[in-house]
Amino acid sequence: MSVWEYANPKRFMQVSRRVLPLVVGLTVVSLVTGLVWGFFFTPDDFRQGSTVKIIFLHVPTAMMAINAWVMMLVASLIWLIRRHHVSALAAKAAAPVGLTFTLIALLTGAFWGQPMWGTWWAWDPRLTAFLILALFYLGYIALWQAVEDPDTAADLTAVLCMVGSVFAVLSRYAVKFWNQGLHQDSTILKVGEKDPIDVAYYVPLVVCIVGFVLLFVALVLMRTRTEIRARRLSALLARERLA
Amino acid sequence: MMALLLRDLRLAFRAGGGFGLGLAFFLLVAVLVPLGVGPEPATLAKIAPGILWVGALLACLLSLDRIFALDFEDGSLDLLATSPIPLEGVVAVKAFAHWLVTGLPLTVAAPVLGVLLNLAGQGYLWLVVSLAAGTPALSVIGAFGAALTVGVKRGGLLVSLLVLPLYVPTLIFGAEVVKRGATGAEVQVPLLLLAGITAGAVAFLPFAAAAALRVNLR
Amino acid sequence: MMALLLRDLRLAFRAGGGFGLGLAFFLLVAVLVPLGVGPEPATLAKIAPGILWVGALLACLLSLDRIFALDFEDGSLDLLATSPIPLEGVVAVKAFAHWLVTGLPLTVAAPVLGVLLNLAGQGYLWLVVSLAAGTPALSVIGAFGAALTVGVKRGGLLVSLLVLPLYVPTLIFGAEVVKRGATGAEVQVPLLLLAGITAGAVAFLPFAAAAALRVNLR
Amino acid sequence: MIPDLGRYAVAVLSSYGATLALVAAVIALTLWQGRRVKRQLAEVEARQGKAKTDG
Amino acid sequence: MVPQDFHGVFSRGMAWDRAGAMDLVVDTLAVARGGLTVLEGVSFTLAPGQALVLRGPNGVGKTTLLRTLAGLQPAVSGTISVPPESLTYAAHADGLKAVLTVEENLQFWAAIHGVGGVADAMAQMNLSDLRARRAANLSAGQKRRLGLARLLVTGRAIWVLDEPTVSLDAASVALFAGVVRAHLAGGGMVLIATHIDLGLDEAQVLDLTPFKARVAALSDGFDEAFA
Amino acid sequence: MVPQDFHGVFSRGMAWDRAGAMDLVVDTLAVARGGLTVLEGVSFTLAPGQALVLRGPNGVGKTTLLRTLAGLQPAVSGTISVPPESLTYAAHADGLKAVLTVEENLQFWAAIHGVGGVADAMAQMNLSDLRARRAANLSAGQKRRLGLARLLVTGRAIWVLDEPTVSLDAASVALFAGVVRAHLAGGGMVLIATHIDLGLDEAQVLDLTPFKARVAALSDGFDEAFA
Ligand code: HEM
Ligand SMILES: Nc1ncnc2c1ncn2[C@@H]1O[C@H](COP(=O)(O)OP(=O)(O)OP(=O)(O)O)[C@@H](O)[C@H]1O
Ligand SMILES: Nc1ncnc2c1ncn2[C@@H]1O[C@H](COP(=O)(O)OP(=O)(O)OP(=O)(O)O)[C@@H](O)[C@H]1O
Ligand SMILES: [Mg+2]
Ligand SMILES: [Mg+2]
Repeated sequence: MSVWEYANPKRFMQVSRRVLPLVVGLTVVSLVTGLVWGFFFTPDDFRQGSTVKIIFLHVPTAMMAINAWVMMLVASLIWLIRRHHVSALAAKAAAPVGLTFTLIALLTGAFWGQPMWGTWWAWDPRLTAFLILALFYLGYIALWQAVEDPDTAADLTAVLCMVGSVFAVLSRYAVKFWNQGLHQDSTILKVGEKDPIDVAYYVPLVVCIVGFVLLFVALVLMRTRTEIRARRLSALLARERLA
Repeated sequence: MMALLLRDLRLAFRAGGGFGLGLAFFLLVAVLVPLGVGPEPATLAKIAPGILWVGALLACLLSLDRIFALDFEDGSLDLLATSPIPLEGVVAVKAFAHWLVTGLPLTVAAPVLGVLLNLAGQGYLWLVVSLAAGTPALSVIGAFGAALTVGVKRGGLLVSLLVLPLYVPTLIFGAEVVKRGATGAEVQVPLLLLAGITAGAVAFLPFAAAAALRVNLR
Repeated sequence: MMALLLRDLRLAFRAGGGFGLGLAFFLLVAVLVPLGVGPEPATLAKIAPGILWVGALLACLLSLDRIFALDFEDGSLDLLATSPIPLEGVVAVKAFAHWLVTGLPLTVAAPVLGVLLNLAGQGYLWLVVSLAAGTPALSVIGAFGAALTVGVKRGGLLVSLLVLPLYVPTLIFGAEVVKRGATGAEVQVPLLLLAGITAGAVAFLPFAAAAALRVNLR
Repeated sequence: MIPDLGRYAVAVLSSYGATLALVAAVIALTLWQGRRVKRQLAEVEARQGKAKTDG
Repeated sequence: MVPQDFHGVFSRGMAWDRAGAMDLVVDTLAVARGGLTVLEGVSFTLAPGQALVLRGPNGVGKTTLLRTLAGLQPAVSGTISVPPESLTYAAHADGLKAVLTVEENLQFWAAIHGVGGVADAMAQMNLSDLRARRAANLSAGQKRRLGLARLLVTGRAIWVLDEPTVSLDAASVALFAGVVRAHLAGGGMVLIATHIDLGLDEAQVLDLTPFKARVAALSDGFDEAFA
Repeated sequence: MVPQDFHGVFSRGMAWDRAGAMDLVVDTLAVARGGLTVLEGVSFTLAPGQALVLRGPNGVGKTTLLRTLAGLQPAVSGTISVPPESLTYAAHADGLKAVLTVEENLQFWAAIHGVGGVADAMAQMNLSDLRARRAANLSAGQKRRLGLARLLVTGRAIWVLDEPTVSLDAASVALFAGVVRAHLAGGGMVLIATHIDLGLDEAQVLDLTPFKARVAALSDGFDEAFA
């Protein structure tokens, strides 16, 4: 049996129904653990004071915002090449979740930036590229909404997602080149290097990252199930009218 | 293909065809911004490169829906799709016609508007050069956006939303060329990058746009 | 008339109706300008009031062609003209619907975009107040422009050209209110003038617009 | 109960508040849409005398 | 063009004699399109319960005449006498909104004219099954039926119809003829420009060919260019 | 939908068998609109010199079938075999540019297809007098004649026409029938969807009503939603 079997809507509904409670349970456990740990049981940083607590929100959502787009890109390619409806609908389902994570990262970053950098917003390369990503999400969602026929919309948004990804990467280099930034580079993934982040933050941060990943998976599964049902609903209604 | 180019140009020059409107919009932006921002020469000189590029970009943007929408509505696009010309060729020709009608006049007229915004001395040359190198990319990217939204009635704003993020790299490098040029700094790197974007967009986007058109004609 | 208002709002909220697109465009301008101009906070703070007003104005402008053109193309306007509702009422209702769909959301969202442009502390309040007082004028003036060009296919750019000069006083006083507000100066005079423009436009322009529509339907 | 956040209380609390609000909003939207579509589908299936599918 | 009423710029510029009987009376009317008079000397009277079919080859000026009667453009000369607010016009463009459903489209026009009867109108034009379908998803003929159903919710007595049966199949044409007959029986009046046979035998027929305007030989002088 | 050729996204996604005889062969074709199959099991063959008239009530799927044959949308199943680049389509929308003259409009399509004969086409469709008139200033029927004249300058053998005689008067319909006969005599093929009688007695007639897709009983399971 190939993996593509799971792209069959019926099969997907069956499997996802069984998997979903598990995913939801794990999500709740890890998110609650991570956030409670992060909020209540971490010490203040000697430089940043209590604002370090924002890291447990900001970093996971910022990562997931980017990963969600990557997932949409993969799903779009699968739709274009293999014509699996589930994968087109999964891309559609992921976009609002990705946009929400993008907004959370923007907001928490702004709340963090006010005490740390003395400004809500700066035109730093990373921040700017991230804002542009938010625009791509908006355009993508707007295109899904504007086109009526579902297959047409799936094709068009898939093409947009592909082209958009190229330009998203380009934008990132463009803004980097345009201004050197305030925002730090990757640090968390460099455990063992000279200035690693303290374990007291590292462990709850990892729990939070896992929690947000699971939250994303759970929401996308639920939303994909809804999209599939909506397609069946419109098919049934259409047949009813024809009869 | 030549016939298509000539027809598009002819349509643009006939009454209501929109030639010169892009230019007029560009002029209006250059006039409105000082009205909104205030007249201090130093401030204006500082923001001139950016505003001129943003103005050129918006002027391009506003004429995008003419690229395919009219032909879609009156059925010409169906007929072109069943004609001997490949749809990729149709897209390329129409993007080129759009550039001739919008980008080229903007490039030529830009120095005059630079005066309104108090652009610094050496900036004028680089303004023209950067627009010449960058506006073709604006037309091609715009044609792609127009192809995506051709089925959507009065999709003007939707096109803007889809296309503007794609315009960002072109804008940044274009404005950077002018900014550096105006202060006498080295312009080679951003200019090469700008040319690279244009080359890439012209080479690949017609295919994506033709794909989108086919989906929309279905 | 209520039925017309409800229908216009419903059309705006249905797929492809364009609600929220004006907002998105406003956001895009607020993002593009810093990208073009460069990131220095002091420069941005200085131009913020002007750019925010120019952005709001362009966002209004781009949605103007939806006011009458769709109804003209599908023949609804002919039918409305022979209906019991006076054409002046049709214009007023449609301008109001346009404001609800464009001007109102812009006003509400403007403070957030002020952050991107580094608007100074007290400016936020006056930004909202000036937009609330000025955007109705933008919609009514825009409806007049749209009525003038309703016969022109894809007349988007032409409308811009006609309407932008009419927008100038609104822009100047609106931006002035924000500028003074941001620096803590007295705002009463420009604010009153702004309100005066709005009142005048709302009182008289529907008649002019209805006249233009009649000519175009002929 | 709430730990002492010092002078950054506003930043930290509003971050958590905003995050929770936005997360709650997507979850609510997802559940609401899910329920609505599920209910409509059940209605139509019942009307058409179809075996109730669920997946 | 008579210099009257600002030529229809600041008000509906019809040379209508608003007072008058219930009849539609057209007297030595001349109509123009694109600055050229296309028909002249057209006269007829339509009394309640009567139908008139306008015929004539392509380009003779049927559409122009109907638009003039509907008050959408001014007459060159002659008079039109019509009871106020009693006329409705249906042209090629149906005025349908693609994103609204069949029912919503009709409800809107019913509300505008302050009358009801949407369900009845849908039943008469055989649209009840399609009531929840969006207009975008109708076939050409179904759209046309919806456009004609609009007439029934205007509550107006005089219907002015420009090629109403375009893209209708034979069954729908018969259905429409039935609707027209019912309207006439209720004291309505119908004016139809068409090229095909509608099966409305009771209707009078007016061929417009004889009224074609002679092309006025432009002599010297510029005044004629400003008719 | 067969996963072939990127489903018409990256190339014209027709299940066309491009090699083949000069005939147009349609075999057990099923076509869909809005995700629903509207017609199925349609088969016919059209040889040079033959005409086929498609009939059927409003909404049966004539337009959908013709668009599929023209390659503008993919077939659900079945095959269409047509010689490459030999087909041209004329729909309700004429593809005319309002600001170009009659002659310029035709010249454009002639140039696109690399053939001449504009003057001849205008003469055949009785447009010579209107050659310098802009398309915006034509009446509905004159526009239609111009749209049909375009067929003559494509040089294509197979004409696929959707209600070609809408708004034409009787004389123009006869004129058009003559043009179709001449095309057939020259070895062309014509496929016409229409509700009215064109006077083309030699044409075969295919009523599409029997091919209406049975409403597939959706059982349980979600796969049917993605037919
Ligand atoms: C509006 C403002 C901000 C935005 C839009 C933003 C955006 C981002 C993005 C896009 C990432 C990258 C995630 C990834 O690559 O996977 C990130 C990571 C991060 N941000 Fe921010 N950020 C903002 C403000 C801040 C502030 C004020 C701080 C702290 C002083 C901060 C600290 C971090 C840290 C520690 C990371 C993790 C870096 C890593 O190891 O990958 N951010 N942020
Ligand atoms: N702007 C214009 N300038 C000059 N002549 C015009 C203009 N517009 C239309 N005409 C001509 O006016 C005449 C009347 O047109 P009209 O549309 O009223 O004809 P019609 O009787 O409705 O024809 P059809 O049956 O084809 O619809 C036509 O001969 C047309 O060519
Ligand atoms: N998006 C859609 N979703 C569902 N059904 C649709 C959609 N679009 C059209 N239909 C239906 O598909 C059917 C076929 O339409 P089509 O236009 O092919 O009919 P037609 O035979 O050309 O009719 P006409 O003679 O009225 O032109 C119609 O019943 C129509 O209502
Ligand atoms: Mg006519
Ligand atoms: Mg049809």
